[in-house]
Amino acid sequence: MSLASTLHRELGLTDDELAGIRARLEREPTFTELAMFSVMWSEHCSYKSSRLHLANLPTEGEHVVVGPGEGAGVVEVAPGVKVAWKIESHNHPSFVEPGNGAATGVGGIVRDILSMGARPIALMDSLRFGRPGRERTDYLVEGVVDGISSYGNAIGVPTVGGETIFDDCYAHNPLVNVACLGVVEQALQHGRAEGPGNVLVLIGSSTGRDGIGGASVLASAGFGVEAADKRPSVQVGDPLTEKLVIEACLELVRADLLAGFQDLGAGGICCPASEMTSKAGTGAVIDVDRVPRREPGMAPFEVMISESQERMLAVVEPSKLDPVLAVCHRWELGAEVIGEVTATGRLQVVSGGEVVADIPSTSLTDDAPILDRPQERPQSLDGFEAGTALDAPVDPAATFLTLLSQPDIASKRWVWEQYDYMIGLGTLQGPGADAAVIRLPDSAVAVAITVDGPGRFCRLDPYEGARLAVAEAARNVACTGARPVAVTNCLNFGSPEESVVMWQFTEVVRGIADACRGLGAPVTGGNVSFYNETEGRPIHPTPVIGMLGVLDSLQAQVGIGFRAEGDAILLLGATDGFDLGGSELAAMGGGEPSGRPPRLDLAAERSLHGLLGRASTEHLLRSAHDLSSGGLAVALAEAAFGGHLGFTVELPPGESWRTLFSESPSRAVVSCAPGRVARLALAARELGVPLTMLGEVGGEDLDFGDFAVALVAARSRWDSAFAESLSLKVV
Amino acid sequence: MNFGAVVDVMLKPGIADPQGQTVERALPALGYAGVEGVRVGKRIELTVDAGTPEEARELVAEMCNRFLANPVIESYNVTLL
Amino acid sequence: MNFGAVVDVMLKPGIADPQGQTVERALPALGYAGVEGVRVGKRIELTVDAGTPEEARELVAEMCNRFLANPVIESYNVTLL
Amino acid sequence: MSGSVGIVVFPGSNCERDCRRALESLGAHTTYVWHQETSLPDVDIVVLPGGFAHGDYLRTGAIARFSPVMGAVRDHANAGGIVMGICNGFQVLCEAGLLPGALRKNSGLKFICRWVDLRVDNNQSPFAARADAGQRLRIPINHFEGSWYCDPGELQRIRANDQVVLRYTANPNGALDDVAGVTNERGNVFGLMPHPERACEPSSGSQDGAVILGSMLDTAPAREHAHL
Ligand SMILES: Nc1ncnc2c1ncn2[C@@H]1O[C@H](COP(=O)(O)OP(=O)(O)O)[C@@H](O)[C@H]1O
Ligand SMILES: [Mg+2]
Repeated sequence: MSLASTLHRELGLTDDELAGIRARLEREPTFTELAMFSVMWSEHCSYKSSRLHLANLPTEGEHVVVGPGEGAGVVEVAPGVKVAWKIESHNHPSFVEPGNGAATGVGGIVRDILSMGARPIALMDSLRFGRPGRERTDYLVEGVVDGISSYGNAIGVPTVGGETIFDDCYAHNPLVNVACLGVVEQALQHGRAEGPGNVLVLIGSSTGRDGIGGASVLASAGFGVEAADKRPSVQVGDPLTEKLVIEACLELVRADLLAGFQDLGAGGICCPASEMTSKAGTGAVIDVDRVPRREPGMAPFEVMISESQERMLAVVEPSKLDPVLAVCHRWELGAEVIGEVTATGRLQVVSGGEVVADIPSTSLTDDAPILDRPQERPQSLDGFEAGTALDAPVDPAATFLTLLSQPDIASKRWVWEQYDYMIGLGTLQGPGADAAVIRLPDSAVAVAITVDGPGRFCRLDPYEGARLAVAEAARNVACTGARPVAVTNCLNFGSPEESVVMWQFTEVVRGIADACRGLGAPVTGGNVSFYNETEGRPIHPTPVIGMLGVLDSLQAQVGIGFRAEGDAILLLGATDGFDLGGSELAAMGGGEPSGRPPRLDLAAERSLHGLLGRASTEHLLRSAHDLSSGGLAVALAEAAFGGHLGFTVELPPGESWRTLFSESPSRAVVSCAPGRVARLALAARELGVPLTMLGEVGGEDLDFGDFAVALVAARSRWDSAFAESLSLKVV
Repeated sequence: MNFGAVVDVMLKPGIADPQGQTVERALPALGYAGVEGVRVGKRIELTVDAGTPEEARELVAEMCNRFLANPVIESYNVTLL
Repeated sequence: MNFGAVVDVMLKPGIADPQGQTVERALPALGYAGVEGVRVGKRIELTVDAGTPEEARELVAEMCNRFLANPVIESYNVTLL
Repeated sequence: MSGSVGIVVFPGSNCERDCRRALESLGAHTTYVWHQETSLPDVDIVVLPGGFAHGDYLRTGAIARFSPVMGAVRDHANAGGIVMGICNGFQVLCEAGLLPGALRKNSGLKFICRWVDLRVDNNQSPFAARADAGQRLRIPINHFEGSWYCDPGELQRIRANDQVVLRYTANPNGALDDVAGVTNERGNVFGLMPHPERACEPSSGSQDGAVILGSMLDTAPAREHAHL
């Protein structure tokens, strides 16, 4: 028996895949080759279970410069001004070692942005944990936030927003998704190895064993609570080197010294080497002995697939090699020629003068398996159609205050105060806003970004939940006065080998496609994270939508907080008092989510965005805040907290608690100077957006008519509840 | 009885230690040649109340496993004073 | 000749050590009574090239004075292995 | 033009761009000075910006203070030249012995990015001359190791000599005597944990940072700059 026939399974390859490898090589694979196939054909790198379905996403639009398939999507947000926008998951590493897992997650997405020739200028983190208050969960929360803080702050990229959601389905499988925005400084870069004779330069950290089979293998299988055993794959972040990599590489781009450029992440050197050559139809020879190591005795396969952090691979014309090395050395960074582009179409790995791997480049990338895995709608969903039976709260004031202190709703100041959200001087709206508003460096152009993923809705109805996710993200952007233009998405699911999970996945993709088409915001990139489960229990299907919007002028910008006493408060959009399935009010009772999620009317959503856009351009709005978790009650409270101003509202007659807590989509609460209400109402009528006068800004209370609570008391509950729910931090 | 204890927590061999590496790289510029293998870890001093030295040691080891060290990337060593 | 050395750097007595205090305060809730005087510092391991143990010790002590510890707030201790 | 400022850049500095933007908006001319330089260009003022010089590994500022440029910074200071260290720059200046004391971890053991209120306790200092005595300034902080400390005897001398220019009105990090910004004995070297460069534009909510940076620029002789 050959070596391979006993090994491939340990490396995560199936018997069929081994047969495919033999067919492509027309011989038995060497050990190094087998390792290279195992990372490149892993679920994480190859998207083998998802590719077929992702093809249904809309990817084209007037603003899109680069769609999915490159390091990051690129969007033209103003004439000649291009931004890169992308999200990635680092879920499994963050469970194994929260601080370094989250930190290296930040590092990874930042290098994706950098690979496009863009300067990273903003980060957002989308986090999910089990309910707080237990030692293990709180340890994860502290560690993940600390990891993002220590890495993001040190590399000088502000973390301008995010979301932090708690549900016990994530207790043993937290989600750490990080999005990054970058601005193309000079010229867009491409991950292509053109031009035989050009050299391959590895820039950044030395290579160790720390990342062998790290992200790719960790993210491509479920694991038990004993995940600590996966230790060899733990990577330690080095933000100093990352910062130097950013500055050196941007200088290389400015000086037009690069012919091709890609980051190293999952799959190590193997990944950019095979992707860049297969995209260009070229090949490469890599001499692994020339790769700087930090550990002795590493085998060629280890060097090829190690996922050591803070490295980039550049393709450089020989005449430009000296200047490239000089720039890197001035930034006190390692930079080493490790190989050369060839015309063979093969990726050849050499060590000690011997060829240890010789593989057609495309067989590692384009030829990776594509699976059409079985799907099955779970019958358990049938029961959810019925709707949610909720009783009227006995004491609505108490219910309201309890709602404000729920971990999902309470202020996340404890989280975002650990992040530098200001560096770069571009953060016009940071954490606490519906979407962050970022002014591009030395420019009058501003964009709005947000990440949203209502997992509970997706659990109840993945298609509808995904549509709601896109709509909520777009609405958050629209509330700042921006036009939603492009989506990046991170799809977090259980095992694709489960037919129910695969059904959830395809439903979610269908929902995203549908909503993105309907709202005119194409998908420019994303990431799929499968195998999010522990001991066979999958997480809620959790698509996280990263929405990018464009502001037509800095003056059109609107914030969430009330601004002046006496302003009118209005509700835009229609409320269905029975939209309580999967709501925060329903979840407050505990137990599994039930009921059906709200139904989204894309036309109504679009009209709302149109109205918000027009009203902000015409300066009709003093504030705008979308309605999401906790409905109108929470939105009004947050607008009051944001502006340190109370309010008095009168709700329509009937079951006012339903109006207060319903989570119908496509709504926003706005405030408006009294003299402008008529113009707003006219615009609303023209665009067909229902508008309801609610009341007035002012006073020291949150006065809902039926009940009132003091602003100060409610605010302090909301502000401190989250930190109080965590048990004490230890070291 | 009170026992003084010292816990040394270091990154496991094979786990990258950017801090140690950076210090090592900085040393020649400060005029120190020939310094190698720099690793930076934690030292924790404490006093525990226990019946016997064995019990004290066990108690501290348990605390290390639970929260003074992160067993995924760190190893620890307990010394009784 | 190569000498292994360990440098322990601790906050000076009298300087508040919030890290130690936090650990100490958290311990009872985690089920550890009777733990006191927790202090958290740094442990630095390195190898130096020197002619004699005395020289090695001196070299490391000098590095501590100049670089590895900050005399305003920290004290250090060198052990040759 | 109101002065020429050299902004020292260490590997891992990250506020140099923001400092340049703020200082230039106040009329200064700025030049970056890489830490490997052994001399300063022709500048009136030296600023050490915030960031994580050398990753803040080992201890904040511990490695940076040995950078070649620090010799020139020391000479500039010894000659009476104006030097300001912001956040990480403050930490570097303390490590280098150009400012008294040391910066410890925040008492809450968390990184803090937050707007804070400061009180100007010495408006005779060249770094706060534009302020009224006791004026409140609103400027953000952004640090993990910002809890200033020095030994009690030294604190007495510092107080007697009026070296504390800025104090927190609500101490966010456990700093001794609420110190947010302190000068050397001569008064020409200043370090502060808050980031004045983040509070200079109308869109940032407060422009109080310009009081500090503007005061500093006022010390420079008016001069015409050739455009570089
Ligand atoms: N992990 C986090 N990092 C940074 N900011 C966060 C994080 N979690 C929540 N926030 C901020 O807190 C605010 C409220 O979050 P959320 O309730 O999720 O908003 P929304 O319902 O509008 O999506 C937002 O401004 C968000 O950016
Ligand atoms: Mg919102």
